[in-house]
Amino acid sequence: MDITFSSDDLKFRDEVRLFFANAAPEASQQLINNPGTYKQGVIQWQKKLFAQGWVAPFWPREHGGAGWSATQSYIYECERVIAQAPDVVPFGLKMVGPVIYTYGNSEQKARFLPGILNGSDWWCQGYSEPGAGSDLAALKTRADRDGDDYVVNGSKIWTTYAQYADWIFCLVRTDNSGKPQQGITFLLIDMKTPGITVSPIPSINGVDSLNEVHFENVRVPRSNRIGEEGQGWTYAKSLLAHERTAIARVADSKSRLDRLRKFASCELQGGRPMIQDEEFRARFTTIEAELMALEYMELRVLAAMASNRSPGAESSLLKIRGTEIQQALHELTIELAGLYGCMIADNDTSSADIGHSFGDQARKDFMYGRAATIFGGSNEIQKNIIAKRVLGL
Amino acid sequence: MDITFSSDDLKFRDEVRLFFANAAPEASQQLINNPGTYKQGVIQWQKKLFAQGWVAPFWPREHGGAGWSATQSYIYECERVIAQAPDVVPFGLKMVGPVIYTYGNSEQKARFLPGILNGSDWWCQGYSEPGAGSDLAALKTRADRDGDDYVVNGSKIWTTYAQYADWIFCLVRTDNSGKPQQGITFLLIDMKTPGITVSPIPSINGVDSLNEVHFENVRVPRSNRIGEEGQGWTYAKSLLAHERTAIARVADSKSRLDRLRKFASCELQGGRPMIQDEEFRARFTTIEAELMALEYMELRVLAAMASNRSPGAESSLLKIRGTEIQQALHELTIELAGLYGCMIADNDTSSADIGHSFGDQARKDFMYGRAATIFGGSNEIQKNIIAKRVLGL
Amino acid sequence: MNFSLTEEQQILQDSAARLVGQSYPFERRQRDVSSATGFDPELWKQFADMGWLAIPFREENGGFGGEATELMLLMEEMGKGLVAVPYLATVLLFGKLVEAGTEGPLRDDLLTRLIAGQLQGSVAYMERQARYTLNDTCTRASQTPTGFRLSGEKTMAFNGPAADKLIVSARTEGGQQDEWGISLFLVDATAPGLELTSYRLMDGQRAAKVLLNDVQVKSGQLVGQENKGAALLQGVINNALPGLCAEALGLMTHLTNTTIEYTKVRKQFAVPISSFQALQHRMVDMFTACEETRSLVYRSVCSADKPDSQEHLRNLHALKVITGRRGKRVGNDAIQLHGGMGITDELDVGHYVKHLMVLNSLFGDADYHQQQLATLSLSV
Amino acid sequence: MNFSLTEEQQILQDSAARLVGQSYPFERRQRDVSSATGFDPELWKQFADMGWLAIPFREENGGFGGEATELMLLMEEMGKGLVAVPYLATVLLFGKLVEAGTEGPLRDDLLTRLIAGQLQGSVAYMERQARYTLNDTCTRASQTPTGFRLSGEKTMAFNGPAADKLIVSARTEGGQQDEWGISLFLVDATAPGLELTSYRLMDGQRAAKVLLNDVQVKSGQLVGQENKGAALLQGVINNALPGLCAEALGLMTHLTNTTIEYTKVRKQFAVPISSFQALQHRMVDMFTACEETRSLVYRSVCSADKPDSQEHLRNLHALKVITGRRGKRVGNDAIQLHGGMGITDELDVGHYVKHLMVLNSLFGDADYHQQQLATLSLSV
Repeated sequence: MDITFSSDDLKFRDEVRLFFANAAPEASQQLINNPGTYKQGVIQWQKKLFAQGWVAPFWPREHGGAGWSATQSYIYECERVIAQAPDVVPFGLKMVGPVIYTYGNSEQKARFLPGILNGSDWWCQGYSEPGAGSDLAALKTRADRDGDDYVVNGSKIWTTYAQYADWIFCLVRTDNSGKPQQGITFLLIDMKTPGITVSPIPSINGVDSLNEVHFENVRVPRSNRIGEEGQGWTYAKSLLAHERTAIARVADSKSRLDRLRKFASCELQGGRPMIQDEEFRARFTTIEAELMALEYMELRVLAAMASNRSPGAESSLLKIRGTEIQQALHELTIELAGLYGCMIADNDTSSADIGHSFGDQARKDFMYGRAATIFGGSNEIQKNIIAKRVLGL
Repeated sequence: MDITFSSDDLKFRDEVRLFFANAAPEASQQLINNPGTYKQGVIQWQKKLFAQGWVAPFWPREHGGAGWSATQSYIYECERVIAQAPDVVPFGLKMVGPVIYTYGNSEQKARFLPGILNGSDWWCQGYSEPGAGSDLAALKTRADRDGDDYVVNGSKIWTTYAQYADWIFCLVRTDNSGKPQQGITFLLIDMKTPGITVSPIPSINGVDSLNEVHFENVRVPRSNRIGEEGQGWTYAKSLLAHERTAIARVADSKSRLDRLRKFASCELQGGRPMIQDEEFRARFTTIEAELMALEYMELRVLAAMASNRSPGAESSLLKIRGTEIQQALHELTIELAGLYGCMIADNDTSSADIGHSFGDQARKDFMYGRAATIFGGSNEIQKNIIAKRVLGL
Repeated sequence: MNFSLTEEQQILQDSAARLVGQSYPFERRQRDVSSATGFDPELWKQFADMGWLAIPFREENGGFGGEATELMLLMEEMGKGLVAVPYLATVLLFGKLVEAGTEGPLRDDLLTRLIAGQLQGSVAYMERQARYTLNDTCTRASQTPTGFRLSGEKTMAFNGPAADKLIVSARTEGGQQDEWGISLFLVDATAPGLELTSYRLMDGQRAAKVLLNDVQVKSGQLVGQENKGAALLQGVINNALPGLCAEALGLMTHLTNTTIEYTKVRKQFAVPISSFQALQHRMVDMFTACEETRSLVYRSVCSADKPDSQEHLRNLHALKVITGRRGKRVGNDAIQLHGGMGITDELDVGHYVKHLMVLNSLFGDADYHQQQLATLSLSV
Repeated sequence: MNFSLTEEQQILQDSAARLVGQSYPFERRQRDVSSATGFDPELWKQFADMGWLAIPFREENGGFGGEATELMLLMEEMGKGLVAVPYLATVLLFGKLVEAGTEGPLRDDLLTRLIAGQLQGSVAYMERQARYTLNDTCTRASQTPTGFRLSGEKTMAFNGPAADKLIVSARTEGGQQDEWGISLFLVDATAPGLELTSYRLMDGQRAAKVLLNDVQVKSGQLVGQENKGAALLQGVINNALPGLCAEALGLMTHLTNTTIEYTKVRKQFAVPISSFQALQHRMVDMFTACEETRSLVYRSVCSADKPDSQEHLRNLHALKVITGRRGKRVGNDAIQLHGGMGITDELDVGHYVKHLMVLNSLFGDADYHQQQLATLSLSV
């Protein structure tokens, strides 16, 4: 039992460091931080990763994956945090990509995988529906066969960055006769198809990232169906575990914890930096210890995945603890900012005008971060899953 | 909205102080602290209260109650904490007494109330049964009519201090045909009746206070039945709210908090008293603030009861928060004692021999205190009650 | 012991509830906060007409002579309705400072206009480096032949953009952290050298950063005694805390009720989600949180007649601790139980939560007040 | 990165699990702890025969050369079975101090007997006023012509009543709180002037208060270097922590599993109580607590090859924090979910909880280690 790095691992680490030193991640990150240049920043960074061959570490080599070991992934993430480099956007690379290379036919692989890897296609996820929420299988969006096409009608909701998307991967209902999980089909839909409208959902952090996507008689060629008709639930489910693992965002939380430490060194109260405030120290170290545990929980899952064991219900555990820790971090950061966590910097006034460096961002993160325990299957649902599948209750 | 004391209230306070100054509560408390002299201490103290006319403040005057206002009860409890005087044992005075004067006939009142008041009869409660727990209505102990008697068979469990009891008040099943809540009858049973055996249940704090009481063909005269046959559930239920209110034990927790402060002034770490330890201070003040809230929650219930409104589901709230605060106090006290909270003082070695003043008692309190959230209807059951009756869920 | 209301108090509560319930739908509130000042002057006039602006002032000053109970009743209802008016800034802070720190015609004039709804005020006391400490003050007031000259920067003056007059704290003596040496000054919003940068807070209300570049004030503009401004300000803030927390309680109560109602109609897995025990228990916790907060609001109101007693100060700290902690949990749970809908801007839930967060960080958050409580309770 | 076991490690784990599962029913454990020493010498002999007493010692000292992983495996199984043996006191503390602090024939003799199961040891370091601080030491060791004379009082020497030999900490120099100046001495249990008061702990194990009245020791009885005993002792304790927490993890795992099984058979309101969602989620929390603790045990084991690194010390503190906090919750929930049965002495639940409480307060509780962690992580 050890996590000792081999000399190859150490060589890899040097390589990663060199890459980050040259790739100027901070430039992309700055674009990403600004809603107006968000998409540009994401794509810019993804293209650099793609050029390096590192855009999809977990994909099998034959599909363009990096073929990294669990240790290499861990090293990459550690270095990424140190370099404050962005993470990739998951919809293409972590969600639909694996579905396509696992269940898609060779034509689909050839058509879709390159665009996912090189960042030329932006994907979004069409699972949730108005009124269905975490009860995914209750979905109602209908796809009726008409010649070689499906005709899709219905709505998807909470679709992150649908406004930027070229493609959406959808679960649609092709049969109503059986159990809710049956009769669901997995379709890839071109967002430019007539009949698709996207309406933004203003959210409580003031940033528009969520949308409702409406389908009105949208024609989707049958060749865009993944696998068998009616088997979409199976394909999607096998991917949910990966999604949940990604949601834990350990590396991101480590990076936030570092920044929080720095903020607290500068934020004063009564002339004393808040890093010396005992209550702050207690809350900080509570999160720190929990995050240290989470990091190893993730490593254990990564090691299992590297041995080709699928992350099962452990991914639910990662999702629960990961999102709880994210929220604790958001909470402590906004509270560290004191009343400045309540301010809004906008077109008229920047943070600098108001005089506080991280309050506005802390507020946005806190508010949007409430979604972490709701989306991807609410944490309550994850607990149900663990109770049933792991504990046999 | 105020809790200002009137001049009568202030006079009453002086009276209470005088009483405590003369009644030597510490002598009774010392007897109570020692399992060997527990019963003696309880009775000694109760007789003093009885002589003063204060043994049953909430009883109606015509049955021997003190007829106090809510303010007077509050004053009494405040002064009791300051004087470190014992509370009365609830089974007779707070539980069966009110059932008897509310639902009993005049013969029963004449026969039982005096002994309850003056402490000559020790009562215990026969509600719970092996396997039933908080699901009280699932009780199986049977009472079959035979001439003028009931013949009782079955077992009661978790019967506190049954070993000392002269009488037990029991819920028994006289009819199996309807809903579980129906067909339950309320009986008063003389513990000396042939066929009753008491077996102690050793508990995790090392003190024997719990018992199982077995009934084998125990003959109980019909005249010992309270009210109607089959209506026992109604009588018992009306009293549960009072029991829960009592379980909150606000005054006792205030007194514990005071003692904890004193312990922490003397307990050192690295030469510094623990009262200066920031983590201790945070935990202490968290409990303190919650207890301050609980105290006013109780006052609000008392004020409602004084206006002859019955404490409804609010009593469940008091029970939940009261017992959680008790446990938090036990936990902080035993943890303040450090490793000394793990030691056992017994016949061979006293606390003084081992060298720590409150560790052994902290352990006993902590371990037995786990029962507070289980007995009297577990806190989970109380939450169900509030969800249903108050929130309409 | 008496937790019931007098007839007059009952009437006040009913009329406040009526305003909120009948003429203040959420859409109106949203429109109000999107205006330049963050509130509707018509509504403010209505407050004046109802006599609510007079509540906390003494009768000899044209006030209602109301005590803590009246304030509590009004503000709890304002919380329930998420009413956007600068009551705290203009009435409870600025107005009460004027009442306590000025006299004669100046006081009469200011309070008369304020109570009539014709004067908006703001108090500029916060500085960037101070966080929640009141004494940490760098802004300087240097003596001039006719008064003082103020220089410095204040970061978050509530209602600053709408204020006709501000009260500014500045140091006339002492070191940066000293309580002694802080003085308060009444400054006209149009005073030369005064520069306001206005911005929004997350709950829609407006605040201003205040730059003071050699702002000249006359000695008559001193509010309270020279050098003793910190104590005066602290007293006025303490006086406002029970009302502030009553407003928070109103918000929490609304969030709890709205969550209960939502779970009864929202279905998942073919049943209302209110039938899930884990969610039921969460809502019981929310309800309990409201009851605990209410108990401490009552407790502080009951001790408000002894404003300088240790007992009252303890009650205030405990109140801020519990309101802060429980408010946070109620807010988080309300969003969580509303699921995706909870994080939309469309529903009122997020807006209640944001106002609650602002109230809970005003004048020190739960952690801050817990340390103050420890200082009172656990001195060696 | 590798979290799997070697074949040898797998064998060790299997044999430990076999002992616990097959020949150590709860009734035997209860009988063992009620004996005078709190354990069964036969079982200790069995540990010796299995080679388990040799695990942490170097091969040149007759040990198994085992690393942190082996210790973790053994101790987790001991936890699962609530095995009552003085492994911590005799092997991990006394034995490891002997190995690190003595040499030559003395070390050979002591370790040979210890590994053979023929020597019981105890370390007397705690003093009444010290709480969890190791350095706070009043017991004095004054120089004599041939060695030292020890005087003072130690409060809680684990396994003291059964020990043949004790290692005692005493101050040869320095002030009461200083790290420098503490020395360790090997003392015979029968040494004149040594007086033991033996008592039980809540988990059934035995400890002793140790009075030292001018106990004479030769200079050859010094363990480690003079004045440097605190660092030596701290190192040995740190070395024991992953194993200690692995034992706690074993206890937590048993408590979680036994609670899950109980709720499946226990019926209320005509259904198994495992069907109640609120209880299901509580058990998920218990399971999560075990997984978090396991992750940090692994983490500390992985860094144990760099015992003095900041990283390893951080890992140890975090491990004690999480094991302490989560262990407490698992224990409380296990009792709560067993209902009335949970507070009886008859069920094993309470006994597991009590041993867990002892382990979690050994060498500093969660609060203590959290403050240590803060010192490492949040220096200004």
